[in-house]
Amino acid sequence: SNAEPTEEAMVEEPVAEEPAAEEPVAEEAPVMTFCQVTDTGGIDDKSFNATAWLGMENAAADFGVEIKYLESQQQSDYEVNLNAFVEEGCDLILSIGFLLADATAAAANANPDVNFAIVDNGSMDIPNIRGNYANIEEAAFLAGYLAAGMTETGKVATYVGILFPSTQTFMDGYAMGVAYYNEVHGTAVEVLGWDMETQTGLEVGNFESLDDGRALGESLLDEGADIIMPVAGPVGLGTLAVMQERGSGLVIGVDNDWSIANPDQADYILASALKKIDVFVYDSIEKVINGEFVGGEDYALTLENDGVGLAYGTAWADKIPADLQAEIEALIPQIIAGEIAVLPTR
Amino acid sequence: MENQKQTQNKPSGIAVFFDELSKSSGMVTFLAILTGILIAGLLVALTTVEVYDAFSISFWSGIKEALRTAWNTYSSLFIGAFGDPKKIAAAFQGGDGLEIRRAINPFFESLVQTTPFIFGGLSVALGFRVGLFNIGAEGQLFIGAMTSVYAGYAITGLPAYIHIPLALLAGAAGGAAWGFVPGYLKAKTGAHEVIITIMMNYIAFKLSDFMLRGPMKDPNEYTPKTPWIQESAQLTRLFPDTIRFHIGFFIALGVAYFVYWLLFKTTWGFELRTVGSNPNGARYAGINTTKATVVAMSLAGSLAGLAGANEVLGLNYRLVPSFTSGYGFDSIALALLGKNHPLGVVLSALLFGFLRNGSRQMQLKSGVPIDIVSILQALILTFIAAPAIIRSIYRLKKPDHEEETIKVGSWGGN
Amino acid sequence: MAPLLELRGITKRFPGVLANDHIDLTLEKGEIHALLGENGAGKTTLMNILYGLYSQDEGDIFVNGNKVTINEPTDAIKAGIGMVHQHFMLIPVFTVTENIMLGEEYVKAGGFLDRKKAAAKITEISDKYNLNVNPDAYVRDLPVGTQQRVEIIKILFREAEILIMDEPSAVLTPQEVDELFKIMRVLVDQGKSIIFITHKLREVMECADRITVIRGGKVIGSTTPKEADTKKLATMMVGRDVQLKIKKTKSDPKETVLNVENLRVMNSQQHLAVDDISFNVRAGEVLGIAGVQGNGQTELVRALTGLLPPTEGKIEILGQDTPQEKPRFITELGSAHIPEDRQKDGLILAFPVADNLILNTYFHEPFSKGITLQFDEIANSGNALVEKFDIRTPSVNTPVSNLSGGNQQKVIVAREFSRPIKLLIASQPTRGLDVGSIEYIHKRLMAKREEGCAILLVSTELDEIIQLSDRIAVMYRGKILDILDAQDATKEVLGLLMAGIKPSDEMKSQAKHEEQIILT
Amino acid sequence: MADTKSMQIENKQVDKKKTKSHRITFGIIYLVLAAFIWIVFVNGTDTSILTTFNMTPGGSSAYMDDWIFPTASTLSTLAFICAIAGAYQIIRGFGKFTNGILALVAGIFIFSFLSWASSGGSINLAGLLRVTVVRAVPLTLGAMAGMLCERSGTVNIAIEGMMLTSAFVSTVIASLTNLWIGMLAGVLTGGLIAWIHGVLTIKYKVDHTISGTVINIFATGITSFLSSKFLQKTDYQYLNEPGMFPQIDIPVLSKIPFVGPILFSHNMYVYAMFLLVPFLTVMLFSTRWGLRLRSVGEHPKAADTLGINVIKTRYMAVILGGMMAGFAGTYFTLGSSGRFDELLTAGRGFIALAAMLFGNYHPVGAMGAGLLFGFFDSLSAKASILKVPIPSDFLGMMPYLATIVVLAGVVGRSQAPAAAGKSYDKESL
Ligand SMILES: Nc1ncnc2c1ncn2[C@@H]1O[C@H](COP(=O)(O)OP(=O)(O)OP(=O)(O)O)[C@@H](O)[C@H]1O
Ligand SMILES: Nc1ncnc2c1ncn2[C@@H]1O[C@H](COP(=O)(O)OP(=O)(O)OP(=O)(O)O)[C@@H](O)[C@H]1O
Ligand SMILES: [Mg+2]
Ligand SMILES: [Mg+2]
Repeated sequence: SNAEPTEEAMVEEPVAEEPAAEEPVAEEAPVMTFCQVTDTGGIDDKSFNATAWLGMENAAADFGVEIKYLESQQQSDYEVNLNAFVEEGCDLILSIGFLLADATAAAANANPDVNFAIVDNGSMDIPNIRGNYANIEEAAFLAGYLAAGMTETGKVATYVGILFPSTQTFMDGYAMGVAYYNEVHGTAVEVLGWDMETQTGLEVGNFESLDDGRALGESLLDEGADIIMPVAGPVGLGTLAVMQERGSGLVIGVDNDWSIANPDQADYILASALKKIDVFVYDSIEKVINGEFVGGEDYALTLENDGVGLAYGTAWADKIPADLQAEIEALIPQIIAGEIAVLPTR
Repeated sequence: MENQKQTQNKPSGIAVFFDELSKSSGMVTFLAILTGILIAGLLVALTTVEVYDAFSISFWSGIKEALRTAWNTYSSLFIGAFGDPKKIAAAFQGGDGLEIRRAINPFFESLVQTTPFIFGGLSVALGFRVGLFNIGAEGQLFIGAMTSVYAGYAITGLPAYIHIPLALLAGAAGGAAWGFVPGYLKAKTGAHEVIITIMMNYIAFKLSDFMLRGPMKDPNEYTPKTPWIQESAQLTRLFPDTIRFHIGFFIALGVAYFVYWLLFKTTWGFELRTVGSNPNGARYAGINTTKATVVAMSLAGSLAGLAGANEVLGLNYRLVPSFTSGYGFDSIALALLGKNHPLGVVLSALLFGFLRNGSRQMQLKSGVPIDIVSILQALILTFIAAPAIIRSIYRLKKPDHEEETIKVGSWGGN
Repeated sequence: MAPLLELRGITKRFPGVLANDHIDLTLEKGEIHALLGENGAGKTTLMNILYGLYSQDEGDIFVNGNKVTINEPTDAIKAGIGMVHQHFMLIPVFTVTENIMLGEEYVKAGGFLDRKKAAAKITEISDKYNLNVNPDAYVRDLPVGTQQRVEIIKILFREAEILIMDEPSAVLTPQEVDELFKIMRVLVDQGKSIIFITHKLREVMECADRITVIRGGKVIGSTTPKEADTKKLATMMVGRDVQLKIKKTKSDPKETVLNVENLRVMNSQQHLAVDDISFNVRAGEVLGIAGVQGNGQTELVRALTGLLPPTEGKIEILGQDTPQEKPRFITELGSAHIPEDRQKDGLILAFPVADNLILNTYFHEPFSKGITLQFDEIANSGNALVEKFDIRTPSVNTPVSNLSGGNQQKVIVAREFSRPIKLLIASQPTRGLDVGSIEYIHKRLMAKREEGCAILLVSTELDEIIQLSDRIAVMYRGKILDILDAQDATKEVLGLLMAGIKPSDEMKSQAKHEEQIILT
Repeated sequence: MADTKSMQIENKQVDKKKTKSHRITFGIIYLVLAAFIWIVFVNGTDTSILTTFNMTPGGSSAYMDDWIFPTASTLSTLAFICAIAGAYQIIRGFGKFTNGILALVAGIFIFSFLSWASSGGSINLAGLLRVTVVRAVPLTLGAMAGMLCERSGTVNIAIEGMMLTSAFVSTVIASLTNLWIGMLAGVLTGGLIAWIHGVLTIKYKVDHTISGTVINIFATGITSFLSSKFLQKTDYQYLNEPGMFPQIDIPVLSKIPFVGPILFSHNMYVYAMFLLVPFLTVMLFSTRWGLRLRSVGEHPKAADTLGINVIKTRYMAVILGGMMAGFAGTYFTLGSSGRFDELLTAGRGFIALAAMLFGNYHPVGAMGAGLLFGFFDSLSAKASILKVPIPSDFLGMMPYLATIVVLAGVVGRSQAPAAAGKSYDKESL
């Protein structure tokens, strides 16, 4: 009964003109293309999407291949984005994160001739997927040990953006490292923000709000922690900011070396627990180029193969007591050999 | 004025036609979209380094490069949204089923992307029609996805024709519950629905995180995901592989028609619209405005809940963390663009769906960040909301009677 | 010497209306010039142009013989013009002082408001002209009469020489009107000049020095009270002979339809607006409720119609207790309501005429079956009502907002009268309507009374109340001071009651005796 | 006059009747809280256990001794006080102290929760409050931005968009020049966007909500677009290094134990908030400027008849509001994190909107609402750190739930300026 707005024009195509003939593509030697599908965090997440992209960029620089990415905005985009790359004829399609596992499996099964690789998830026994997992707890363990050794207040802390298994292992390893230090040295360093027994902890609820990171940082410092490992992508930069402002406290970065990424704040970056996804990405690309790509396997990033590790902050490498450094150095082979438990027994 | 006189003197058929055309609101809408596209294209060109490089060579090569950049952007947007005409032609000549499906997939994928927008837009539009501002579609959508997924995996042994409606209903019910709370609080205590729905959004996000990690987590999975829904709960797909197009689109159209019918053809809708148009008048007419508020928010919630259900039952088949972002907020724009009319909502949902799907190719082919789509949406919406701008740019005539301007109402005073 | 103010050839068009058509008007120093015209004649428009709120399409304004351009109210204020608007321009949440000094603030160093100094000046003005206003009160708490005096002080505060008063008497009791005229005299004696707008002949005859009649946007003629005669003025104003008196038969009241006992109602600010009221209305009679606006009539009607829950007391319609907040229940009992504010309550402006005609019957057959609306039936019935009630509209699908005020009111009347009703609660049924429409609606009301409908008529127009009612109750500050038989009710007596004074019986009979035959 | 008085007295009597059921409801709530403290908090705690409240936030030199008390006995006392309050509330009611008592009981409950949560350990009370203050900053500033607009009649739901854009611009400009110029640029950006909002709503009479929505979408789009094209690229890192305003300890005041570090040892944004709240209160309610601004939001036509330029006044207010939102936006980058990242305002603009409505369009109310939200935000983090056995998701809901409860239970309808959201059309009837 009411006037009905009829907007015929609305269904009009966004481009009114006819799509003209595409300009001729220069048909030189076919350049290989490598394609990355991000999760909803996007390429600038300061976390694994960004690290993976770094691997892509390194490969592009070294091998002269073409690289592309697509950002996902929701769960239902994963499948489409993967398919879009299948149609693009990508030589390797890289999925970032366990959230993409289902879509990747589906795409791989539907396109057995296309190569896939997935970060933070196993290959799911699919022959054209190369899986990857990182024993980040090994690096986090070292970080925890270092933190426990360096704390002056007897309290160290951590918090998480959103608790996933992949972030959970960070916290577990960290807490185990602290516990091990206590065991060795008879100290009682406490971990704030993570409870190994209940597997709960301090959680931001997002991977965006630097201001939240700042507030959590303040709260933790107030409670007496002086070393904090934020497992929350860019949110941790807020904590770094508040330390710089207070002139006290130290951050342990995650994923990549924060003291290199944030040179201005290097004074407050004790170390970083590295998770070298870029290595996995680079390696996968290299394998495809050399025709050595094998699916159905998992590439593990471990202390042993240097896929994970602890990097001292550029400003702190010299200030960390030599004996502590030596202790940590000595821990590495023991962890690799499995002589020290880096995860709580569940 | 003079122009009008001239046409009166010489009433040539074509002149009259153009006169009428330039007054019609369809023309404004078309020009609004066109102008938005032009400006966004300009922005793309302005932020492309190559364009500056070309300008440093010569002015004309700069212009050419700018045009080329914009052209690339939009042609890939078009191809992404509708498919590559050449590919389609070639595929049909080739006659290979899979090739054909691949070629026409973009079009159907756009429809897939359109579907949640229809539900979401209807949700917000329904609220607006009853004078309520539902900023909470996003949260309702999360809850709807959760409840429908639960119905999808926890109930077993049902035939699809029962299980699908049941799971959809569960989604609608979940969303409705999430809409009910602000509706009830508004009606009973006067607490502003804008604040409450915003807060309910955050609570929904947290709640769904909790559910995914705890009660609803698939015990066989290491990561926080729900179990797969039963096959009987999956919205039927209409083509074999690659094309994900499923009956959700038709359900959305059906629901849009239902909302239209409800709003404009029934006594209930009469009541709701009366409350939305003039709450005092509605009270005078004996309509229970409290009930209408609660019902409307619950209905709006259920529509948003269906958006969530559609996503999980039609595409994802299970729920994972942060499974979507932004449908709720885009829906506000969409409802306004569609002038809060179900038909308008469907049309604008199509626009948004095609834009969003097209943006994939755009990102891929020309490396333009998908955020350009938001910018485009904002521009188009601005020009449609302020037709006077378009009219003055293109020197269109004023319409004979006052244009129907979009009014939202429901803030502060009333 | 040039007149103080001269308007020449003022013309103003609105979409579809020629509101002012080459109007000429002069104002001499120290005179009260009455502008007479029925509703919609264009009086307010002319004054809004003079005050800079509207801009004229043609014509010029001269002050003291000099042409002035008035584009903004500031220009008018500078030219010494002040205006009391038909709809008060006051901000309820501000104090009197704030309202008055707004735009002309007294400030201390640093831009801080000097409320004390302004209040002192307001008190001074208030005392000088005997206006009796408390500068620290909030406007929302003031009765209408006082609000008007605030408006007058606003002008005097700005030291205006020319005062425009747009229908200032509409909201006052007869006594307050007399008071106002006294104030106006004082003002004129002190050298001010006044343009006084009204459509009441009595007032013009009483206080004007000169009279100009406007009709349909044109000046019809000018005269003085001495030369004029009311009959002629009325004809000039309306354009035809008028028959203002309605023939009223002797009432024959039957059973009680509405019974109210000890009713108390709070308004939205939690003030007691209706205070222990009891009365009844019987079939076939009209009970008029007189009173100055804002004395609880609104809340009373809202309580009776179920829109506002009473705090205490009993409302019975046809022997049924009416539950709280159930307007639907009450209308279904057979009661009809013509609301005070037709645009706010009675109509959905954006809806078409047809929909408004079924606003409270849409759920009945034949307008709906089950839950689906029957559009053919709705349109048919709409067309029939449009015809029957002479509603001027292009079609039943036209939004009501496009109709004129009178026709909007007719839509409401048509809707309410087309149902079988036993009780009619009519609140200000002719507010803002022209004479023709008023005549029409009065006739319809009386016809309903003949049919045996009980009518509660709430109006601030004394003439209307006196003409139509069988009994008259006067409300003052939430109470009914007295209920009179219509033949005992004279304007003077009602006026006193409306001002809260209970006249002695002696005064009543005397006043009745003195009541003259002068119409309106 | 006499009449009015007697009427007021009667009004009060009726008021009382109406609030009787309200009174009893609150009384019962108090009793339930008392029982909760008793059953959950006291019974679960061993009598020998102590609670420690640290009264000095980390990094502060104004030292104050820890506050140590036995948990169980203190809580029992508090539960008892609550119970008494509840009983008295039911029987007699507290009259004009009702709200005060309500606040007291709420305070007791939260205090008991904290004591219980930190029993056997410690919690930094001063830190909790300090973070509360900091968290209130963007909310209060944002709420005041919305308030300036709405007091003049323009609804502004685009606070989020304005904050986000100005955060972006301030970062780039501050990186290229210095902090103050960057801040100024952010403020101007907010003003510029508000001007667009003004043109759309005041000139073109676009519905205010629509215009606001458009601006939010546009701001999200443009900042993410430019951020991913430039700020996040290593080549352009120099554009994303604005630095941060330093913390300034107010001499003497910052040395006051407990209070000093909470209130007087912050960067300039906190002080700006403390100054702007009274400043705006005075400006709005005691100056010519404020009177005119509010008149335009209440009754533009009346203001017009008194020679006030409605359009100009509205533009001015909207632009000032936008500048305020811009200032709030720069807090995120120049006051909080020292860099820009996509969507870093994370919905705070919407919460600021809530704070504005919540604070009933008054600067002091806005800050109150900001502090309340900040407090629960800060409290939920503390509770997590203290390993309160509630899932972190539920703790994270705390600020939002608290807002809903307070809004629905206590505040109810807020009184918007009468003309808010209505475009002014001079020649309309
Ligand atoms: N802003 C406006 N827009 C459109 N029409 C208007 C406007 N103002 C006045 N009119 C029309 O102009 C005519 C004259 O109106 P005006 O208000 O001047 O009458 P009036 O003589 O003051 O009547 P009343 O006694 O009812 O106050 C009417 O038809 C009215 O509807
Ligand atoms: N706001 C408005 N918008 C559109 N048209 C209007 C408006 N106000 C008045 N009109 C038109 O102007 C004309 C005069 O309106 P107005 O209400 O003044 O009538 P009127 O002369 O007072 O008649 P009535 O006696 O029926 O009230 C009507 O035809 C109406 O359609
Ligand atoms: Mg008038
Ligand atoms: Mg009229």
